Amino acid sequence: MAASTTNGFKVIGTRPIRHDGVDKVTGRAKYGADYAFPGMLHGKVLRSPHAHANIKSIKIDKALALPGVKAIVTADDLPKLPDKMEAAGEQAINLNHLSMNILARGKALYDGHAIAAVAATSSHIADEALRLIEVEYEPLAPVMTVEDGMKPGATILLPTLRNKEDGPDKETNVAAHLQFKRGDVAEGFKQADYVVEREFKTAMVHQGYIEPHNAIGIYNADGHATIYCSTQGSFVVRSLSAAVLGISEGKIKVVPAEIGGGFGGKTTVYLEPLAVLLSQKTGHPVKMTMTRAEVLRATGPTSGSTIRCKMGATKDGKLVAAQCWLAYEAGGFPGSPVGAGAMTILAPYNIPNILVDAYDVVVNRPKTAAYRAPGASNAAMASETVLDELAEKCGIDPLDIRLINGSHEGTPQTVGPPFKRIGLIETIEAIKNGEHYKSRLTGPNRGRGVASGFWFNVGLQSSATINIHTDGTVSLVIGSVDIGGTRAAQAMIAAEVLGVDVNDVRPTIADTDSIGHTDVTGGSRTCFATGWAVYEAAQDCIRQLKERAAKLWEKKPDEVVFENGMLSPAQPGGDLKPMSIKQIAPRLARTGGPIVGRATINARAVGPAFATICVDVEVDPDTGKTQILRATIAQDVGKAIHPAYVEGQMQGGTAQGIGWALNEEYFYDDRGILRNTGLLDYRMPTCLDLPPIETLIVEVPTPGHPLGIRGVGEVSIVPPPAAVANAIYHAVGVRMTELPMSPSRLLKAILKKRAAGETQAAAAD
Amino acid sequence: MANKVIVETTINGDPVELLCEPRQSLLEVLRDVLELTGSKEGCLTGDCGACTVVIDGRPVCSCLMLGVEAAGKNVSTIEGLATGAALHVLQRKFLEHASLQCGICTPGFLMSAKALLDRNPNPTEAEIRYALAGNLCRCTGYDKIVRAVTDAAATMAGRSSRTAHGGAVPAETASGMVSEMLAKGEDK
Amino acid sequence: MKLEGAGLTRVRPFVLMATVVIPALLRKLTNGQDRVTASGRNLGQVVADLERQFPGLREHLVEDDELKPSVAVSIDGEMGMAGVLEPVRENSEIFFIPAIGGG
Amino acid sequence: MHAITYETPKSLDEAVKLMAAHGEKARALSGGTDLLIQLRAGTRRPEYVVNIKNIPELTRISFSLQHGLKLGAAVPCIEIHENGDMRKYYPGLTEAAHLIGSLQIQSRASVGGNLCNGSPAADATPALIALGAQARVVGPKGERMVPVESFCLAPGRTVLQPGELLVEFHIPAPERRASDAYLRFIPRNEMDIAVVGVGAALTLDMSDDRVVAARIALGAVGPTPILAAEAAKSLIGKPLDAAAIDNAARLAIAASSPIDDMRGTAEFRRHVVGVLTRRTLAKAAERARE
Repeated sequence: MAASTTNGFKVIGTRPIRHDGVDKVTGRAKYGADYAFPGMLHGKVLRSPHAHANIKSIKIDKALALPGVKAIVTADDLPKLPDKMEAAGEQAINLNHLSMNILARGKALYDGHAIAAVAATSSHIADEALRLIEVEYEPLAPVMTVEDGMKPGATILLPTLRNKEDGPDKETNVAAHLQFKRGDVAEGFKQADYVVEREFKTAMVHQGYIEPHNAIGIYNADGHATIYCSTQGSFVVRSLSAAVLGISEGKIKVVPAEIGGGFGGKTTVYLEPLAVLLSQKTGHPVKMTMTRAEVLRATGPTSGSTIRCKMGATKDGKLVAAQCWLAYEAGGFPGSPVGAGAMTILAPYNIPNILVDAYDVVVNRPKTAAYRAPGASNAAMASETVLDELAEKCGIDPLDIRLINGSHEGTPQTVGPPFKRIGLIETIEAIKNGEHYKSRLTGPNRGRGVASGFWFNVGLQSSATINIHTDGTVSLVIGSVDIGGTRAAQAMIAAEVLGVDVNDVRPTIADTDSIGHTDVTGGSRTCFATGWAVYEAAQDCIRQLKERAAKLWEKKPDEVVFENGMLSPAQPGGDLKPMSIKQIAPRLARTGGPIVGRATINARAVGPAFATICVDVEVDPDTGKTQILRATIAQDVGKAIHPAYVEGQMQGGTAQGIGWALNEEYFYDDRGILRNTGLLDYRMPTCLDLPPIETLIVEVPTPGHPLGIRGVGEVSIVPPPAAVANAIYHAVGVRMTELPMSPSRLLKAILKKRAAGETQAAAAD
Repeated sequence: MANKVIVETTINGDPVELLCEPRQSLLEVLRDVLELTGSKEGCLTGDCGACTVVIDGRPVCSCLMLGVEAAGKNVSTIEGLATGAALHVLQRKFLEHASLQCGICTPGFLMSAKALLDRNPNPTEAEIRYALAGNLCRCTGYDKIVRAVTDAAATMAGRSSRTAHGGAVPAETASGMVSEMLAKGEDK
Repeated sequence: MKLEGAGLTRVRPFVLMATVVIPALLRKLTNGQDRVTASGRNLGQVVADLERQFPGLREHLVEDDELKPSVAVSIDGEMGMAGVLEPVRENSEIFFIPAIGGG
Repeated sequence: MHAITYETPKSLDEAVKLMAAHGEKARALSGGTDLLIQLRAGTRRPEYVVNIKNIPELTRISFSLQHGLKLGAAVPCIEIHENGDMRKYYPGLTEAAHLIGSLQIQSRASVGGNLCNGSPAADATPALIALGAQARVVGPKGERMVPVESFCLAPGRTVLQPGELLVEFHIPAPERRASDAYLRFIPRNEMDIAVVGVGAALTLDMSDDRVVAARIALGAVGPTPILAAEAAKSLIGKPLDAAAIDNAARLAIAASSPIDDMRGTAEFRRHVVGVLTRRTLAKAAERARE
């Protein structure tokens, strides 16, 4: 259901079968764990059973003596790296921390922290060997929450960690403080008729991709290494693995396998350097795969957080001031997405006076990694529920208060620069005018909630190559791994520009030696940036095709035009017949050889994404259990290339957001040990937990992009938790300020409200 | 060292004699011994369904069964779902409805759906969702998967599909489905 | 890496004046000013001029003659991709912002 | 996983001999949906794994209105649900079996395995206890009948001695105006372990609505499944009205001893024991009246 027209596109906006589809429905598609090589060994990782402990000694003799065990490595086998932020690929990263996350050096910083890795002739033997490694730990007090980490005298995780404000002499768990300020909040709140202030807590949650991490390392005696793995970014695996191993980047080739989900969690390395190191030690290919428990304990979830949010509005619903305080769990090493949280929390609204403070705090939990619009869902849970409360106080419809204050072209962002053309207002209007919001919700304990969300999206570097075959079909080579159907979208862009059938384009995802640098499939950048490179590469083909046609027709290239897939002379007349690519393709050899179109870009002009969601719930007031009855999401996607997969992104993010809202959480015990290390107790939504998620595609083209594309991958996860919280309030009258809003928590709130009501009633008697 | 044993079984209609260790799961045997890597490992605890195969007509998590237990059984895997070069209707409908994003859960969903339709050719939406509840998908939110199975059932029965791709589900369908779910799923 | 051409080591007189919005926590270095003007044909030159006016500012923005990995820049509403070589026009508006990744 | 030896006895006699010969080193393999996870995690490390699914006594359902039910310990849950007699005469036990995991799990998992795993949250156990089921155990020293409520000793521990095997459950024939129900609370709609489970069986008077016999059992609210005898006793001789049900729910809460864990707080569980006891009794009564 597109809100704008298809602008005369022939391929873009249609719904072709994805090019990798048959492989994926027949089991033929090869994911990382599906590869095997002759002589291959199996690697496993020993992990810390303590949340926080000094490692006194590691004895490997008994394990090495087990028949079938070929090598064991510890942090001593990795080079020590500089303790400072560096650019590695597109990421800013402290390589010392990265290395210490891959194998603990001296200290275990979370339950599941890697201590040693084993290579053996079978995974069972490797597992048994882990039981024989003797590690002497000196347990330390675990620091599990931002409050514990920030309090004076807190146990210190990283003795060398310093922040700018406290200076070089003070040990701290606070890795960074950011502040964003506009106007004067104190003055602003004075103008407010209503002020709402609440404190929120959100639990650490995991991306929950179904495919565990995997890597195969093959180290050659000539010093070159090949890595097969399922990653969101083959180039980031190359640069980070090279850095961790102290190998030159060019000596590593990364072959991206198909990837079974990532959502940001597969944008860094865990097993990859270890597989290469073990291969180097043994001379054999080494395959490593994580168990689900390892994925949950030791890969990067996203931060739990504490957020305080205060907003003020005048009677007519105009926001006049907002102040927010955010502290996010970074995990064992610095680097939570609190900066993004701080920059997104107020982004949907034009508020003259703002003050946002944000703190990145290390705690004894796994080092967080990106998760779909990292940091933004936590933040929106706070601001979007406070806004709902303000709307109620003002007596204004919750969508109308968003329309009154919503950001549009020219509104300054939290960080300062004004927005260019954006589509927030259009998403709010799409929900407001949609059948769902207009429908009546009846029945006891049912409620409807809305919320909006913002995400930046990113641009970055991409490369694309197009080869024209002699039969007129084309192969498209890109470096962006396909995590959700992007191959098809890229092929559609090439087909659109070249005027060929989409099935005559064969998209291939190349290894790091076979395509120019391409940044991660993440940040909602793949269709936007790689799609842009594909568009330019196709234009490059057309330039060359015109030259060839000119040669055949004995004209100048600028006397040839390319329209609707046909080359024709600019001046009609004569006996020169227009030629399609299929017709000219067999003649390329005699007009100068093959045509290869190519393009590389470092994309600017990124179009931010907005979404608005409407959710209906029914709460069982006796058990606190919430059922999602209906959900509709409207999202500005710029231009939907393959609408079915755009809807898929919108539905998928909404589903994850609902999981985050209701049941997903990391549950640690008093000793900092993760108790829910499996998918039985890490409760992601099943098919029975979700209604059909309805989608409203809004298309406000991104200025500057040749096709108007805006990233679509992330923003859909931002508003759902807040919308569910608002719906719960409207169902049973309690304002939930903690995620997840699990039955235990919600029932407690309901009973508390009931008790307060009875007390009040008693007092009234 | 473990003693390997010979297992005689039937895989995708063909008699197979294989050698495995008793500690190897059926999933390991399929993937590592027989190189049938279409069945995926997602959790090894029976919670995600990515390793679902059909054994004697019933869906089973191949990670929770020893390979040796397959002796004398009839095992169907994703590799046997298509007939020659012709895709099964379910496979075709999954593609038409864009029911997969990353695709790692797809083989498991297809096998669960196959087991369902073989027993119940005309399932309601709630029955479909119940039959697929043992398969986790983290990408799609399930909507397009349910549509594909609904459409496949209709196609196999020679009816026209109840839902076209894209667009919103009519409200009455959505709420009707939810009520049915709630009625069935109370306290479940 | 030395970037002579980027003007990090040589400051020549310029007439071009850009507006730089100072991040909140660095305003202590600019006497509380949130917007200051600085000259330069590219970002490196602008930073050099800022450092001349407000000693101590540079180390928060630039390291080893390149924009720090944790810092991104927006010039006239577009994300700069060329680091210290990013061109600056007369009356450009420059924002330094924390770098963002995505999932 | 450590190396194992796999045995597939074809008769009860052969199985008992194998179990007796290997004693503590042996573990029976029924559906395997718990055992394989424990083997992988290293929490159980038996040398011998004895598949008991090829033994006739363990894999059959035999029912008659005169003699009641003999339910083989290794019958997969899905076969219970597919059995018309089970659905008609033991709907509570049937729905409990149909709640254990996904269809994939139900294709393998058995009620006997569910009990022998010793989890306090096992769905089938409260339903069995409510029905007054007896477990037939055979071992090197002969055979014995164990009431299901006495079967579990602690989380993961049961009365089974090394070498002993749970063969089947004996469940009394259903009386007229009697039925059972099982409800559990889970945070999602599928795939979870019970946070609270309540099984109830009721027999009503032929002429009025007074309770003639009642059993109530609780799951996941103590170290073992609990027979809430006082709660059941409070109903006897009374009409099953709201006051009686509330009173029974209160006594059921008193019989529970839940803990805080990742699945719910003790406070939450106590509250839900009351909610589910009310709902389960109402459901069992509704069925009994049919």
